[in-house]
Order: sequence, then C-alpha cells, then structure tokens
Amino acid sequence: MPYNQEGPSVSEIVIQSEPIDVAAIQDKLRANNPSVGAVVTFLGLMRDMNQGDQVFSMFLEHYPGMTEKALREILDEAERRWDLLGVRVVHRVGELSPTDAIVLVAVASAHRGEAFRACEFVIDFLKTRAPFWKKERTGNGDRWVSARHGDSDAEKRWGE
Amino acid sequence: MPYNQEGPSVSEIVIQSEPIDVAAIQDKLRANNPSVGAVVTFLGLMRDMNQGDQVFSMFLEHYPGMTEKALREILDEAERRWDLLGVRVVHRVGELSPTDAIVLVAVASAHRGEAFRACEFVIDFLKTRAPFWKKERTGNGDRWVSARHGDSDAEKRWGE
Amino acid sequence: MIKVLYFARLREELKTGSESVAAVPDLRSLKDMLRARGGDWAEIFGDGQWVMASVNQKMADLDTPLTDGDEVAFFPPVTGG
Amino acid sequence: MIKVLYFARLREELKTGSESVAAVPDLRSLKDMLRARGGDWAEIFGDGQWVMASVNQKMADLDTPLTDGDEVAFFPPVTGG
Repeated sequence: MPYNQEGPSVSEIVIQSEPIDVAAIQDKLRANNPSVGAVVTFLGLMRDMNQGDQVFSMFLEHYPGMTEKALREILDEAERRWDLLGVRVVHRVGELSPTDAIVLVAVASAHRGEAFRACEFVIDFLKTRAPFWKKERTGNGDRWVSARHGDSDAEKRWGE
Repeated sequence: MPYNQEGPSVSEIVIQSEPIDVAAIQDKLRANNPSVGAVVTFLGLMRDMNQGDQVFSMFLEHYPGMTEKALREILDEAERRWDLLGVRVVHRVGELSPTDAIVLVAVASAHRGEAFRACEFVIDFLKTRAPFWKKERTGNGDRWVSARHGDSDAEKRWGE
Repeated sequence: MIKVLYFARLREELKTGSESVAAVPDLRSLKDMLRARGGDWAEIFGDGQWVMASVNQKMADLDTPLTDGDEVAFFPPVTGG
Repeated sequence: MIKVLYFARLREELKTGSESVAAVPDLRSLKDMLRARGGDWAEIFGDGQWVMASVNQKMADLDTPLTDGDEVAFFPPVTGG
C-alpha cells in the first residue's frame, strides 16, 4: 500500500453550525498541489420533502467529541485503503432549511478511481457510524428521522 | 424507469477555452431546487508529472461539432439509466497549465447513489468516446498523450 | 461512577440528557439496570428495541466491559449526512 | 465527394487537416485508398495501427457505408478528460 502509516494524515474534519463554503474547501484541496489529478466532491443537501411530507426545517443534533472520533476512524480507514492527497469532511449541526448543504465530503487524489471510491466510502460510513440525528419540522408536526435500511446496505458493500 | 423519454433533458454541455468556474456551476445545479438531495462533482486537473516526465503545459485539441454530439449521447444514456435532476459537463480546450481544471462533471439527484453512479459513468465514457486529444510540453519535448488501457477497462464496467 | 448520556429521541422520551450511575461490570448490566426502572425505561431498553451505544465515544456492544469513570452513551440509529 | 478530416497526431504526421476525395462505398474502401498513397499514409493506415474513425461525427467502424457528402474523420484514440 502506498499509504505511509507514520506519515501525517491528509484529512480534515469540521463540525459547524455555519453554512458550508463549498468553493473555498474545493479550492484549498487542489491549491498549489500539481500532483492532484482528481477531486471528487459529494454534497448532501436538505430536501423539502421526506416520506411524502413537506419539511419546513430541520434540527441536526450530534454527540460532540464522539462525532470527531467516529469521522477520524472513517477517514483513517479511507487513507489506508486508497492513496489520497487530501480529504475534507464538513458537517453542519443545528437549524437547517431546505436547499442548505448538510454535509460535504471532498477527496483529492492523483487518479479519479481512488477519489470516487474514497468519497463514496466516507459518506456511506458517515451515514451509519457518525453520531448525528435529524429532527424534521413537517406539516404533520416534529419527528425524528428514522435510519434507512439502504444506508446499512450501502455500508456493507465495502466489506471489512 | 422514472425518466420521461419525452421530457426535456436536464443536462448541459459546454466546451470552452476559459477557466472553469466550479462554484458557479455547482451553485446553479442546486439553486432553487429543494428536490436535490445530492450533488456529486468530478473535477479533472492537469498534473505537472506524467509517465515520469515534468509537464510544463498542455494543448487540448478537439473535434468541434462531434465533441458536443458524443457528450450528448453519453448524457442521454446517463439520464436513461438514472433518475437525475441536473447534469453539467464543462471541458476546456486550448492551452492549459498544471493545476488547471481540464474537465468538470457535476450531477444532481434526489439520492446519492444515483449521483455517484451517473457522475463516474459520464467521465468514464468521456475518456474513451469524446474526441479530445492532449499534447504535452515536457522536458523531453512535445508529445501526444497515449490512451490508457485503464480507461477502456473503466468503460467496460458499465456493460451495454 | 459511570457517566451516562442520552441523545435525540432517547433524551426526549427519557426526559434526561445525562446522569451518573454506580459502576457495573459491562454494558449489558447497565442496560438491565436501566430497564428495571420500568415505564419509558423498560420500553426503550426492552428487547426488540434498536438502541445503539458507545463507551468512551466508541461504538460498543453489550459485551463491552465498563470501568469506573467511563462515559457511556445510548442513542437511536444515526441519521446524519 | 467525401470530406475527410485528420486530428491530433494524424494531422501532424500526414501534414494535412482536411481534404475532399471521390466517393467510395464504405470506410474500408476509403482507408484502403489512403493507404495506397504510400509513405506516412501506408504506415498510419496500415494493419496493426489503432486509428479511430467517425462518419458524420459519430464513431464508425470499417463496415460503415459512405454516401456522397459525408464527413469522415480519422484520429488517434481519444485522451480527454
């Protein structure tokens, strides 16, 4: 594996209540690094409909401290599996509105295959292992969002 | 399939010699559309090394007219295969320098799986079916870049 | 003592976000103790409920041993991203 | 007449970007005709060379029929993206 276990991690995690500055994060990942041949970015956005109901707003709760540790484990595993030049994960918490970006995962590497694999790996594991919980404010009252079976299936694709 | 064969295409193709405004394209894909739950963006960048040689600059030639048709076929196929809310492909031609973005593929959909699949599908087929050719200016003189076997292998994953 | 945290739906239904309890040998013993409180506690920590847990901020299962001073959290399946 | 275009390395080695030739029935006949010119043409359109072709801006193979007025292009394997 090309990953140097003793080398510094190339990944960075931010949990914030402020909006995500997508352009700044992507620019920083590629700036001044002419070894980067591919940047793959996943942006997860708040939709205004869920399970047939109109959603007006959302509150994102998390477990401070554990959130960062859980994400760090996922990113360390991604760096072990693929040869990456940079990874950024930014997740919002607090109040969100439809069309707001909830999470960004951006991965830089020399070649596109590694960037695609690592980006999808990180979001798949974030969805099942990072302690965030969504509460939706809908026309039928407030409700906690239930975990989707599709998300644990998505995680299982990656083996152990 | 949820794709309406008679409906208008949600995809847009631009071939340009100007730098790619990544942020503007991503913003436009999600703006005012609260049905978008995921945007996956691939950015292909010029590296300063290729096959062991320093690369100082690059010239990208294309086949005007056919380029747009070839990309249109790829995007139409992606729209048939997945339920997409928007696709943008921007490819640069002419002179490029290391760290310049060569190509952007951005896909918006309700859910992440479709956006990831469609984004990788489009770049895999672009690499083998769209008429672009790179000429590198290296320390060992100018040279046309050779097609990579990995690219035709990547295309084959998608079947027919 | 063991610090116990509750998040999201659990925090709301149990009407508490954190408490301290006497040390017990493992997560199973802790869960049994909480269930024995009855009412909402019996329901939430009863069989067939999908409650996740962490010990010292790492995902844990019922066999995970506990030590005095540990931080345990109980929460519903996560739904971020 | 058929319009024939050459791109990238082919255009440079053949020292021409476009020309018009008399109509022939298919792409194979056109390739044979170009190869018969000898020199660089024989080399580039010879067996074992990986040259791609399009007819009216769509990827084509040697069996693709040609009609008067068609636009044919020959080029190396593509390397964009």
